[in-house]
Amino acid sequence: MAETPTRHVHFPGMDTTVLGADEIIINMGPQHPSTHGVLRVKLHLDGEKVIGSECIIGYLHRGVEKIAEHRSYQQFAPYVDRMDYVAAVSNGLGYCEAVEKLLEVEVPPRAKVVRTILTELQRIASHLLWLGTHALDIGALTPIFYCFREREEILKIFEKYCGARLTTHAFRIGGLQYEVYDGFEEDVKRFLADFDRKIDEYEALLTTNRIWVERTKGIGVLSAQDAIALGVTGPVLRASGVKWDIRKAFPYAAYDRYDFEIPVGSNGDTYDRYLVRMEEMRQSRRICLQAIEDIPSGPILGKVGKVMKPAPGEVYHSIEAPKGELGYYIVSDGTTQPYRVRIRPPSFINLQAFDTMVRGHLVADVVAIIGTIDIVLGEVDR
Amino acid sequence: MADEPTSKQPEKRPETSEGQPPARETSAQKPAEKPAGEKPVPPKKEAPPAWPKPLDNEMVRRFRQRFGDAILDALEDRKQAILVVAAERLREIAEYARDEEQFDMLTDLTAVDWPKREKRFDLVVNLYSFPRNERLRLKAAVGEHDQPPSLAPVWAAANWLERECFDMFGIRFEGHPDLRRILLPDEWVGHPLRKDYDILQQDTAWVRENLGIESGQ
Amino acid sequence: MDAVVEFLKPHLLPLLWAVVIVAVLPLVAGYIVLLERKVMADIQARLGPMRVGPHGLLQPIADALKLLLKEDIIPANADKWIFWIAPLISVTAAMLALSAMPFGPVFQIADLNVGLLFIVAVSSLGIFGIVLGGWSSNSHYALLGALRSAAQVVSYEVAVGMALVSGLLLAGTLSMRKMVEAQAEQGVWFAFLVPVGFFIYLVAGIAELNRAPFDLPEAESELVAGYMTEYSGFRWALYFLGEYTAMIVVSGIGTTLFLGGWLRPFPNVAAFDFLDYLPAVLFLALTGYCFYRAPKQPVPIQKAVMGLFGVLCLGITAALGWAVTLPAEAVARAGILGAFWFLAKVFLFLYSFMWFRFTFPRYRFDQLMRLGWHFLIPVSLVNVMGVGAALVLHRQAGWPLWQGLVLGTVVTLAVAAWLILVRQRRPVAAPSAGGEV
Amino acid sequence: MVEQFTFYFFAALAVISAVLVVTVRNAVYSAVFLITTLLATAGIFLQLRAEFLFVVQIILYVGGIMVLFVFVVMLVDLDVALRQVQFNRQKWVALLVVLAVAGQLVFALALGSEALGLPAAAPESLEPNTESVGLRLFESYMLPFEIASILLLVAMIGAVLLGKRQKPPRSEA
Amino acid sequence: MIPTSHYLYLALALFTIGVLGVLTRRNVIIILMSIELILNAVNINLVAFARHFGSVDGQIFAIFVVTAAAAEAAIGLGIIIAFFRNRETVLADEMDMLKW
Repeated sequence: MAETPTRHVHFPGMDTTVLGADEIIINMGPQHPSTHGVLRVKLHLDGEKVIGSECIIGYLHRGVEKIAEHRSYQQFAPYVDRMDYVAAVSNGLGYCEAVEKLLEVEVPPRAKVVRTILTELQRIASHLLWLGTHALDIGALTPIFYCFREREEILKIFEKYCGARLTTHAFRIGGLQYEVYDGFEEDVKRFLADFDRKIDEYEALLTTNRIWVERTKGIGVLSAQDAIALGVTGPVLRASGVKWDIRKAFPYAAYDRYDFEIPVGSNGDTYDRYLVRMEEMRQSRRICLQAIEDIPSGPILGKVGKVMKPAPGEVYHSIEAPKGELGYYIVSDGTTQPYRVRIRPPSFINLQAFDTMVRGHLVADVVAIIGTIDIVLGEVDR
Repeated sequence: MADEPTSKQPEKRPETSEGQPPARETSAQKPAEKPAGEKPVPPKKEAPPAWPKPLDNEMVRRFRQRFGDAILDALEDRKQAILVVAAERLREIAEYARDEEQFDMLTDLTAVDWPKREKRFDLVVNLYSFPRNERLRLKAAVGEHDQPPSLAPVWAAANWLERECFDMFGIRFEGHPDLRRILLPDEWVGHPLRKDYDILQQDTAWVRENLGIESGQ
Repeated sequence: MDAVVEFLKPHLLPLLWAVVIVAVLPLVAGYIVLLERKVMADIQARLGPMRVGPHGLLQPIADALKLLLKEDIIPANADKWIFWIAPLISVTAAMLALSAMPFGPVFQIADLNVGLLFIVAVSSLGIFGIVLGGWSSNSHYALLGALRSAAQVVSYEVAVGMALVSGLLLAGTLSMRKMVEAQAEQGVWFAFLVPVGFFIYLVAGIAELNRAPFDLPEAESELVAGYMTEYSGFRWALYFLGEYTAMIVVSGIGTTLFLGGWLRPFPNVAAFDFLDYLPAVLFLALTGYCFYRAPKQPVPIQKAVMGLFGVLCLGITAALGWAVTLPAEAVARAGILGAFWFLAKVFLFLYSFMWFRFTFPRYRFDQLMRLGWHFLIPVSLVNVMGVGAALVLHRQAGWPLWQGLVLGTVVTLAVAAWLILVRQRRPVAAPSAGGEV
Repeated sequence: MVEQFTFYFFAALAVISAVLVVTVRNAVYSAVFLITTLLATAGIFLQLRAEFLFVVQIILYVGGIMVLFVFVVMLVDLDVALRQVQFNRQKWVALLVVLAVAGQLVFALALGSEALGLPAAAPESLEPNTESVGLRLFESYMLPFEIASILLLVAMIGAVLLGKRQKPPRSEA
Repeated sequence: MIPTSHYLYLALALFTIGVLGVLTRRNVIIILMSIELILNAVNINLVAFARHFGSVDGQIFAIFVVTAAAAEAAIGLGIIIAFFRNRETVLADEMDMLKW
């Protein structure tokens, strides 16, 4: 009969009719301890089951792309550090390389190797932060402190190198800003020497832990097909079984010199993403170990003028940031200021897969899934 | 057959006002360093390798053969392939690129504003092919009131990217399932990444309204 | 008037104990919080509170002061009366449960002959505090937390009850005091006779306490703070007090029924009599440490506080030492040493609660329910049947008790293993990921 | 003296909160007052030296049944329900009838209590504690006990079935 | 000592209030609660008589009454939930259809 109470709820892209009495809408964030910043998620719940979601973003929007049009190429470089602020070095690398490509300058090998080392350390730091917070979201209170202990070592290396810990602005267009400090190699080697054991420590707490496995296996499954359609990149894509890493596909910096594996998952669930990132840390360590043994000597800055006026044209360059493909699309009009800088933020695009991943799961899985995508809102919102 | 489109190419280029020096617009805030002239920049730097080179390879030929006039131009810039296509047929071309040419991932979708042109926006679509390990950029000129077809049915990834594009440039995509602002609040006025959107004006307006004083900027 | 005096006379000592408990409990709870933070810090490779007092020893007092002075906020749309009364229900229920808890042969307010049932019954009232608090806050987070909590506590109560029954069958009484006496007679703690029952009690007890890894009602990453999301200041502190008191209650039940209550290890073996001196020696060492560290504290007031703690420890040492010198049948000796052992065992429980909390991730709600209903309850049922069968065999057929119990335990473990295997073979509940998109 | 005080205190508490149960507007308040009544009754059981029943009353009634009630009240809680009329149309008739019945019962009690010897104080000596209840329960009342357990089982299955949601939302209702 | 009749008067009062609740309230949940009140009154009687006659049987009956109350509450609340899901009401006089 007509009395069945129904309500129409609007989801992005679909209209669903649900029984009114069963549905509640819950608003997670923007002030919520596990939305990793100011993400706001509107969840449509049936009991505790998620039947739809909508991410509301933009709370951290600063108009980075607009700012770029009003700054010279060099001036804009520090701004990119503020996007993915837990992986500032990677942001800087992407931007510098994109501008170098636009300028068509060659970076000296020494600079390339140092860049590689720092970027890989940054990847480790970013993954450590991810691991700590992700585990915390799932209720393991301890790993975050272990992770921060190691991350601190990396940040100290950054601090010694360029004076900044978080928003480092470590590179300069054309090469490096600073020569490495005395003892850089030793510091990095010391860190890498027992980092392997430290990863074992984290894994001992989590990998075979029954509760961890139950909480992550089969949660937030993203098939390879969906992942590609949604443009997902980085560890999330690899955990779905697509063996694709820009460091191998379009080698940049000095990655073509080193041996490393691309870890791939098979189920595309939260557990696989966890395993992929853990393995990535080991591979990063491997890259660093190879690189630190053999830093070529020579200049650290290529031939770039004080005033950069790239020839008119456009370039797209992307790197494998810790979160995925970080791309810069820069249009030059021949002046010292970019005509347009478009940043392809991996977090933003990966976050779009959230809705696909979360449907049918429980509220408790929502935080696991937000955590597993590894977003940084500074980058999502720019 | 394959030659025909190639021969057309030079004629087409000027029409689309392809984008580099000639069409360089000046936004209000930076009058100082715009050369503004027709082609003053390339000669200044001693003969830069005039980058947008015409591109002609197997793939471009296949595209031309399939879509004929809709492929307005094929270029290469910094060794990156660019296809300039007609906006109306963008979705068809995208579908073809995905299904036949194996460009299975939409990497990025954005726009560039050229206010002086007849069709002020360049829609820029970056594609990537896993099997071929190749990138391809599709560009389509879109007028201010044009409604280019949405790519969301082709790649799910286009959903948010097009919303962002709408948010920042005000380009309305036809057939998009949920075209709303994404980064800015719904009640925002204007589209910030347009060249005529002045940040100072925005700022002073906000300060006047919310703080009741004149902004010092 | 005379009647009142007459009535009070036999109740004077219990009344005194009650006053002691009510007065001291908040302080004890505060220091358990400090202990928890220190244990957490130790597990997490850091120091924990170090600022207020030497090694943060005054932190609980500072926290209490801060919470007392905070504004008492009641949300505008909250149901004022219930919001106001809910934390009180929590605390009252937990404290009431302590009234039948034997902190030693002497230190017990009342030895009811339904003691254990009374404690379980009264502490089960505590969930009204949670449920009503969550409802009255008028917030989704709080309501969801409260509903989760209610469901969780009600379902784990069954497992707790069954685990307790397995111990009760051996003790043959509901009186807390007689349970300990039964263990003294048997010469062995019931934890060793019914290990499965003890284990289930431990797990289900943690679940009943809403503590990690079962702390879903207040899972901070999902439901902010669950039912106490809208609470702050003193009312929040009352919830906390209730929670920590409930921890003591659960530990106390476990200690009494499974770990021999106030009995020292090997109570009937004369060779272990030296253990009677252990408490005094332990506290002497603590005293020494305090006095040794006191001059090294940076600030005069910290020196004083550290010294004060030293004196406190010295006092306890003196009491324990004096107790040991008394003749074996003296009430004070049994009372003081018994209280030490009881509290030591309670702290063992508390430590293990903390240890679990900082080691395990959190269960998801359906997994928690599945664990309770599909694993703990069946296993505990089988366990109770095993213990019952062992007792029948013992009484009717003259089997030695331990043989029957070992057999029962083996059967129970086999059932548990079978349940685990069945659960593993079933696909992990992956609720149709994204199927409807 | 103490005995009297306990009884009258709990009796008054029970009656007052019982009145509130049926008069209060909000179902959650009703539940809270019902809990109070039940606890007061438990106190009276204790005063009657029925310790086991006292505990049963708290565990089962308060800790079990009432939790269920509160749970359902919260699930079903409708702001709409609060604003609706709480009493039905026959309330005055009902009140009259109930008062009449109550009057009759009081009358009967007052008349009959003498004959039954009810005013006499109950014997002090009854020592019914858990053991005697348990023994009696499992000896003389074994069959009713088993029947009761089956009743509970049936109730449990019934409740599960009722609480289960029918998958397809029925179009014709 | 308290005469047994006082317990009976108390039980009578609770019973009367319970009946009143059943007859006058519209909210089914409160009606169920009133029924619990009635059962409770019965229990008081049973226990009082148990004491009066110095036998445990009354208490045993009270236990059975509690059992029955538990069963009744489970089923009753189950019905209310099911009904509420379909009708979004808990008012007794709106439950006037013999099917749903």
